[in-house]
Amino acid sequence: MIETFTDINYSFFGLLNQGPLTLSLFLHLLVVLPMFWIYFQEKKRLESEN
Amino acid sequence: MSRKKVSVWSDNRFWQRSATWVTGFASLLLIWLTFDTMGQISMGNQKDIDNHVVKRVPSATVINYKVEYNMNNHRGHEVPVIGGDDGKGNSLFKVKEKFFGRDDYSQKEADALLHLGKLASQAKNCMDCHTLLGNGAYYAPDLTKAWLDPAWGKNGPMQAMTGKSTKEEAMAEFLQHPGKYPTHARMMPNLGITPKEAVGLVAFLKHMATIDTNGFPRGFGKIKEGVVYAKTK
Amino acid sequence: MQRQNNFKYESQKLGSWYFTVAVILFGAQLVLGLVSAIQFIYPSFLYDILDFSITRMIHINALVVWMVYAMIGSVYYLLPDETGIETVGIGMGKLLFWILTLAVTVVVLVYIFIQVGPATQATIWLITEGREYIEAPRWADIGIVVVVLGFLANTFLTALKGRRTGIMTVILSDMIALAGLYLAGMYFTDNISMDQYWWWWVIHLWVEATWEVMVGALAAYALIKVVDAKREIVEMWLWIEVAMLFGSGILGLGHHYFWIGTPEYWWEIGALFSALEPMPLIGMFVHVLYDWGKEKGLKENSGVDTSSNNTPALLWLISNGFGNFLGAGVWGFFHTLPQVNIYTHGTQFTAAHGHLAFFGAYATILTAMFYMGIQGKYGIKKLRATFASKMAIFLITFGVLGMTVALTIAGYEQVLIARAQLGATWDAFFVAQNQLWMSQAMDWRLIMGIVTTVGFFYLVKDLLTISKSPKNVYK
Amino acid sequence: MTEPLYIRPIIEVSDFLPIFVSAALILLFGLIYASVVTLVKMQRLKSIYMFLAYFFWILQIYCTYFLTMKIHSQPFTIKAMMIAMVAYLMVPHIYYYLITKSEERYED
Repeated sequence: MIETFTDINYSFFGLLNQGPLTLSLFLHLLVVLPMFWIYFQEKKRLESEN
Repeated sequence: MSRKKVSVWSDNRFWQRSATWVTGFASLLLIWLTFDTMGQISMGNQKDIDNHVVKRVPSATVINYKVEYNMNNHRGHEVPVIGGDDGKGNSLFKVKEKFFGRDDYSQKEADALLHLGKLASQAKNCMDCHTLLGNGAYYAPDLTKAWLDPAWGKNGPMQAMTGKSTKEEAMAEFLQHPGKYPTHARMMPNLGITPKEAVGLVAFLKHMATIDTNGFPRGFGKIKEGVVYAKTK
Repeated sequence: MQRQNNFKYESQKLGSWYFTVAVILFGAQLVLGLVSAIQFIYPSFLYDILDFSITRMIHINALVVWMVYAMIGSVYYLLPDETGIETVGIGMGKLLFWILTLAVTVVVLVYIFIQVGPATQATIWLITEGREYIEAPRWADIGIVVVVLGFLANTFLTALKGRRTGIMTVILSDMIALAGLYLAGMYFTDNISMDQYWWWWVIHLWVEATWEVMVGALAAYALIKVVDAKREIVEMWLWIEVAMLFGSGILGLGHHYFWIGTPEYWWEIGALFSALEPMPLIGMFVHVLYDWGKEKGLKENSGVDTSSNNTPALLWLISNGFGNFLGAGVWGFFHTLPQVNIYTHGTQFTAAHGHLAFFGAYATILTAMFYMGIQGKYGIKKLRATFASKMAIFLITFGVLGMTVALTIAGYEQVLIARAQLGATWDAFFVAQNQLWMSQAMDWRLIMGIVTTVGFFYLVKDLLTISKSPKNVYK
Repeated sequence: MTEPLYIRPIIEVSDFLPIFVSAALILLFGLIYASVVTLVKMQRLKSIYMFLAYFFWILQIYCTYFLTMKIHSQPFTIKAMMIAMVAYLMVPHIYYYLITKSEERYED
């Protein structure tokens, strides 16, 4: 499943790009995962309010 | 503390914070990616050519070399090949080619030519009719690989029309007096391009053809029927 | 009937000045667009007098500038409404308006009468920068930045002093990004790949990120005003939209980095993030659909007049929901994946997408803002669509859709013949241009452009006269 | 010599039209699906129309599958796209859930 590296220059993102969708799955995870943390923090705040 | 039912999903603050996070983080990622890309698309110099280092945007001194656009087995698409092909689509950086009678432009001279050409391309608004690297207007042909276009080559009609014996002279001549060489009803306007600027522009075009565009445009000049000279039709 | 200026705030008056210039520039855009369209069919038309490169440049520059004018006008218009106070530096705001308008006039005159210059830095500074969409010479760039900084200072000081709503917060942060990004377009380099890399920072991050968010904020304001939507709900949606628009739009920039010399990893980033770009558009559509339907239902149930208090604005707002989705979403998506884009990049497909997306996403909402300006100016309680309003919306929408379809057909033919079959050479280009499918598409594009322009005349007539028509106005 | 590897597969000339049409339909069906769900939930349409909504969703999946096949996506990418389409099943419901939740909270 891991493809050969075809780009000219090696780089962090280039290496992540070797499998199908690996790079975008990685970036999406980085963006979305912390939203869970925000969710639980806000939940706690709302519960303790009033 | 008693747990009560709360709705985080309908909470304004939750979405405000999420929006801030997503925006900020996506921007940071973009900046990171930009630094990475900047390093990869910075322009090379003659030393890179001497050391056979492949650059996405090679040195301006590529005007001293023969340039092709061939299938590269490793990259999986066509790439610019500079100074001869090793048979697998890799540049040999050896074979020279005269550019306006010379093949020994120094780094400084080549840089100055490219600078003049790039300036001219902006001063004359090339992008508002042509596309460069596929961006611009769609009124006139794409110039990304114009240097390699068979129409300008040895037996091409464009070169024959201008009565010049080399590609670069033909291009320079055409650029200076496009009104004199009508090829189609749609003609290039006379933009007051001076002989010097024309040389710069041709250097700019030759250099642009050596930029590694990840295989765009596909099959450029490689498809036999792609060269259907208007006259023979 | 008595027509007096009912603006409670000077800021709204200033907003209406911006709207006026925006409408004039909109007209200029259409006229120059028609000339360019004629040149596609009769290439000798104005050859060596006003060439395609010039007419097309003014066509797209007028587009960008009228939209920026209308956005600034909208912000000045809603600023006192949102903050509850007069804009702080209103005197400076007016001065900046005249400076900006003067600068735009000079730039256009130079475009028309000087056109091109020698290959020197002086040309870049004084005549044109020759970079599509942001051709404005550098002196004007600096002027624009100064004016925008003044505008930002104005809005910030006002927002800090007055009430701070969610809509204002979004607009303010968005305006900073919008102004800051413009700086990326003022940079000269001999490296064309680098040049294009930063050029897209302005073009893409404006059009597919900051402008879209601006539209989201304006739509939120309009929903509150026109259909009485609840502020908290609208603002919550605005935040969701901001998260989705920026979340997909910022890295969606990657779809412009497939073929300009940039590394291969942009293929995947560009493909996936731009595939997500339609998601917020669907969200916006569902939200507008819901709000519109709900308010209508509520009014029907309680037996009150079901018409909104500004029907023309509402109609344009609804056409925004459809237009944004179709133009930016559908027409963007079908040629964005790199597998396909290698064939479609730089063909008339892009022109088709550009026409429908700029219209659907921006022209619609900004026209709605014009109508809200009229409503505010004459203190009209209920503004109803006149015959001219309906003709305007019908003809403009129909015309733009028609142009889009024509250009799509032209682009499709170009992809097949010039790209897939003939390999993108000069000959390939002209073979494709000379096909009947292309030339007839260009005829249709011109006809539909004329339809659009007729619609525009109806729009101008309507904007000038709607407040005088007693039948359509309830004080 | 072996066939050269093409990272971006060559697309058959006859495949372009189906590709463009199916890509446009993915979004259109997606929009119709979302609108019908919203209208049904708003009780502007009878709930029987939910079948219609899901029908459009199935059409959308088919178009996605068709498109990924036509552009020669890798098997893994096709699977991931199918999962994404199943996730899209939730999207209009989530949108509507958000609308009603915020309604409950702010509308009195």
